[in-house]
Amino acid sequence: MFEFILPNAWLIPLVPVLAFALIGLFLHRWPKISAALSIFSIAIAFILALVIAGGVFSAPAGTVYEFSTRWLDMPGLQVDMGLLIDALTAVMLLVVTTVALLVQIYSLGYMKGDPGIASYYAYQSLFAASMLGLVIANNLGQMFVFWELVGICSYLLIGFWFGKYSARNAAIKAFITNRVGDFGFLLAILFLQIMFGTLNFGELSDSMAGFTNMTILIPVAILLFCGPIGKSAQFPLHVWLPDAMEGPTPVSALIHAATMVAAGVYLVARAFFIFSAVPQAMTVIAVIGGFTALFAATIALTQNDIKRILAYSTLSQLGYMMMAMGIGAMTAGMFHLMTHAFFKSLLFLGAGSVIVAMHEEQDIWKMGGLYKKMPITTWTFIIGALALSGIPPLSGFWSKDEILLGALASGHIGLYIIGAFVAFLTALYMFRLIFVAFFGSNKAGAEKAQENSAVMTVPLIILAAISVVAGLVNSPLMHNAFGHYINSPAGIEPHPSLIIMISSTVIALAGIAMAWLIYQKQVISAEDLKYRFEGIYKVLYHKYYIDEIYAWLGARLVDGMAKVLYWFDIYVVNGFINAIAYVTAITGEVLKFTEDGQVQTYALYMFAGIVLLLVSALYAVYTVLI
Amino acid sequence: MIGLTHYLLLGTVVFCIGLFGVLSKRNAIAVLMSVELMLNAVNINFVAINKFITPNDVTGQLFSIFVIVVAAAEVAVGLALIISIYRHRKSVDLNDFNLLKW
Amino acid sequence: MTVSLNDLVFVAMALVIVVAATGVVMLKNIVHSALSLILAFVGVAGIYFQLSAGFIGLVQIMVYAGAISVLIIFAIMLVMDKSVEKTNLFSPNIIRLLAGMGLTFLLFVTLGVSIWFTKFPVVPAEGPVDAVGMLANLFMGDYVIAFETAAILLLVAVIGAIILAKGAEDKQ
Amino acid sequence: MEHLFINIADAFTGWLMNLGLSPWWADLALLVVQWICIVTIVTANITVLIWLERKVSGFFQERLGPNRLGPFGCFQTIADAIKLLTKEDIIPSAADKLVFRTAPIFFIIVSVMLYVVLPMGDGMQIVDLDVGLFFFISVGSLSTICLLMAGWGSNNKWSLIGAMRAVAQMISYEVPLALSLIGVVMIAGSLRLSNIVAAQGNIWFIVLQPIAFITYFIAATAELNRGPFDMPEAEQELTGGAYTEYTGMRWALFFLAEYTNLVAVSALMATVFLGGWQGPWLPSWLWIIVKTYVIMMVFFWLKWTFPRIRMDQLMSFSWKFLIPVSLANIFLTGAGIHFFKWMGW
Repeated sequence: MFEFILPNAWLIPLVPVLAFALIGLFLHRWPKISAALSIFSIAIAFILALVIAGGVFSAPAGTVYEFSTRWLDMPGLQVDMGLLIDALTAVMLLVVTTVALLVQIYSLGYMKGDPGIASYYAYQSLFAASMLGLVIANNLGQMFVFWELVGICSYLLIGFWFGKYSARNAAIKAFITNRVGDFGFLLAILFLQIMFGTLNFGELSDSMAGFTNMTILIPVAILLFCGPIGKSAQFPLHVWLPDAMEGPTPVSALIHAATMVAAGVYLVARAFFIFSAVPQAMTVIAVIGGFTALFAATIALTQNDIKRILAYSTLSQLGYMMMAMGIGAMTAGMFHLMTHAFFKSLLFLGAGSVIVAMHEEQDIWKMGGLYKKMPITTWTFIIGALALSGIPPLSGFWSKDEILLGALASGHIGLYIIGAFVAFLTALYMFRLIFVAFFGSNKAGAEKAQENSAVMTVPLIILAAISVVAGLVNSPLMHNAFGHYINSPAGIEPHPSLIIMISSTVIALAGIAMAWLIYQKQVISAEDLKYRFEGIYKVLYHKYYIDEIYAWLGARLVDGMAKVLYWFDIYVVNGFINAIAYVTAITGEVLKFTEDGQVQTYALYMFAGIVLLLVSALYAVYTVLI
Repeated sequence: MIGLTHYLLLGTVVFCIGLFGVLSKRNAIAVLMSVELMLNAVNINFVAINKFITPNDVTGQLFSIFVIVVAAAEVAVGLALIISIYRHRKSVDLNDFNLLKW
Repeated sequence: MTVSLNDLVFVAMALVIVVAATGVVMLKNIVHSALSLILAFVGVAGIYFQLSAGFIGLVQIMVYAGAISVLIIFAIMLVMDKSVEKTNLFSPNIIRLLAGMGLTFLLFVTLGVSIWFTKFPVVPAEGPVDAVGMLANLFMGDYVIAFETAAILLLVAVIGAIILAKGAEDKQ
Repeated sequence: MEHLFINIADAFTGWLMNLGLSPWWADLALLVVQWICIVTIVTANITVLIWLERKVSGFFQERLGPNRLGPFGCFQTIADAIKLLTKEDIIPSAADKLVFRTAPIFFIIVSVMLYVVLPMGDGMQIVDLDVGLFFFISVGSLSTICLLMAGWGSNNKWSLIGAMRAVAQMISYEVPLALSLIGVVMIAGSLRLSNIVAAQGNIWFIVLQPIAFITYFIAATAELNRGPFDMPEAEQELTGGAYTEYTGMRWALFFLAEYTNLVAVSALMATVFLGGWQGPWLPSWLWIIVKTYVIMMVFFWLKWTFPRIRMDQLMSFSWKFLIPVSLANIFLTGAGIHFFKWMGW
């Protein structure tokens, strides 16, 4: 079974893409059949992923299965298409197919009655296919193709309700912001192709070993990191992710929390050998990751929209993962990616459940007391929040712990402090959300809320269960099985430290307690805090005015540039073109007199040409031969 | 002693006379006749070269027959055109036909 | 340098041709031009006979002198509605006339010089016994496509000429 | 008797060579003499022919015809010729003088040139061209021009219309004329008239090519402008067509040329379809004369039997009937030749 599936892992993306084609071409009139087909295809992909994971983890650690075929062959350029299957791939395949399957099932309930269900499932299938293709790619070129494909799917799904102005804008914003990052990524790919003549990960890794010219590798690595910055919404290019919440909530869960945004992290992990060869790049990654984590967590504190809080939380956690990558704790980063995928999608799906129950209400201050109406949603949400906050023994605890441990072990004290503080903030804003939305006093809108159908609750329960146990795979209880397989020679894998475990648990509990005090017991008035720290609050509430800065920059820089270019276009480019046109017209005006409409004149011209040729030929013969 | 050169010179003379006629005559039919002269000059060259350079072959003659065939077709169509134009414009003077002037 | 009868015949024929061709261009009466053209055609046929290309000579007489020139004269008669005396004048465009003259002269000089100074690889031989048979074999053998194309060309030309000369059907 | 004329020619060249001429010049001199003989004999023959035709037409129309001068009026033509020769040569003042004058001369030259290739008997041929038959057709087509010149030069509307009719008719009928002979050429495998005669040693081509014979006969009638195809002259409509303005000797030259053409075409038909000079008992040169006269009698017969047909009928008869029939004949002949070859005959 493994012998067949492993070389044929391309079947995993193929099945959803077939579903996409069938739905898009034939079945779009029958939404139920489309949904069933899509879910069926992702289920098959899930089973195949399970088989592959089984195959990979039953083999000795470090086994890499690579299958490749020549796609383009010309002098100086060989492009391959291929599969690269190792533990990293297997984990990603599992995460993606699991979350995708659950999200698609959940969508049955969430999207009920939407007129665009067929196209929704078509996009979902296409996204699943692209994401899986990205995961199994064995070279950067192929990865880039799927990288762009997931971007397209993200664009389509963010703008799924394209009737909404904000959804359209959000889709365009996401797309354009990603262009900036992808441009750097593409440049890096070209540089690598030129420098090493290959894009294959294995071959690149081999040639990296003997490569000493680090000065040129620094910009390449940083350019390569531009892709993850865009895709994983790291600091300067993070602006699209919160807006991406305009899409359907299951989409946010799948694409903008669990899988696609993690692709950047995955890329860093995949190309870890490049980054780890360049310490400067590693520092950049770590700093950007850490800054993003802190930055987003502080914003999350003040947001009122349930999905936006989760979005900033996602940003923060992605920053966490990046920080882990940057400090060399690759395993920890990947581990956090995996656990985060589960509990964050759980949180999003829970938020979706709330939104459905509240009839499209997303403001947490208009909710309250939902725990009585929606017990399953409430409890699974709390489990997700606890996991996110890092309460043992839930999954988030283990992965976050490892990152903090890695930071400390690699000597990045500053990053450790940031990480710990972010953990505190995380617990604070998550439980702020929970206390306000689920336990606060009943608000008018929450009166009629009631638990959703099993289609939506069962995926929540499953994800909650996974969130609880997923962390154990890398816990001392299971002898760090995850790290054992993922571990790469370049990574730093410290041994767990009890002190850090306890301290981080305490920090998380402190955050929860503070939230409890402020929002549940209201010992400290939230309003008071708001007034006392009004300046900070405003900055945070307006997300550090990043969007405004970008808008200002756009208005000044881009528009100013555009004005210059417009002038250039009108007077220089157009002037040139017009000059050509005038010259042509004047030439025509002059030459038209040769066209006197009389056939003999034309015959005269023709024979003049012939005689001219003859005379010149004769002259040539005369000069050359005589 | 008459050789190939003289035949070719004869062809040249006839061709040039025909060319001058084409370029200088006013009457469309005269132009057509001059074109026939030019074609004849070409045929003289074909046959003469065939006779002097590849005497055991008749390809030159063959091609001159093709030229004659084309000339016949050309004359038929050309004259039909001239008659057609004459019917519309009551003239065969080429100087009157300058509708395509600038 | 001996002058054979053959040379004399050539000179005579050449004179006839050149004079007749000049007549075609120079004569003021287009009918005279046409008759002069016939004379030139017959002279060319004579040149062919002298080049022992009798078949071509006869084709020349039949097609050019017998058919084409008759067609030309016919067309002349169809389109001449005024006095025939001044029907074949030179173009009034003096510049073009001079240019044409200069061009013709230049062409003549160029071609004449190149022909005169070229050494042609002349092969002395009697020529084929059955030239007509060889022509027939070539027509129906190696050049059959060209032959058929010429046939189609003639057919198309005939139909086209009929349609052109007859004029389009009246719109009723 | 058989080799009478050949012997005379040999004697002549022998005499010339005895005088010290080279053989080449002797041959040239013989050629000239032969030419003169042809012109003389043809011209003399015409007088007989004109008399004969008048007698024949009289016979057909149940009258006597010429009967005053000599027995059966046989000197009538000579008297006519003398009258024509002595008539005043009138050239219309508006005529295109040069063209008017030269037209009859060219006509007679062209007509006489036809005899160059005709085999008058066994070995009696001035030039045995390898494209003799083609020569005959080509040179024959030149007579069109002469009629055109005559019609144009007269500057007379009857003449012009007559000339244009003649041209249209002759050009149209030249096509079936040439096409009908192709069948013969295919069977004989040569354009050389002596070969065509030799090919008829066993069987005349009139038997093998009856369609070609009839087609050629009709086309030749039209080509010769003889009734019932004599529209170009059409005395009643065009007052003589192209010849209207001609008088005296010039008119006589046209007449002469027409009859010369008639004899030549008849002789060609005898050569091509009736076995040429071949025949038992009589000398070859006598045989060809007999056959020629037989065909000429048929021409007379036709002229005086059928009424003149209309111009458009004439044209459509050529294009819509004769040409398709001749083409079909060519096809049939080709198929027949292949069939016979396949049968191994």
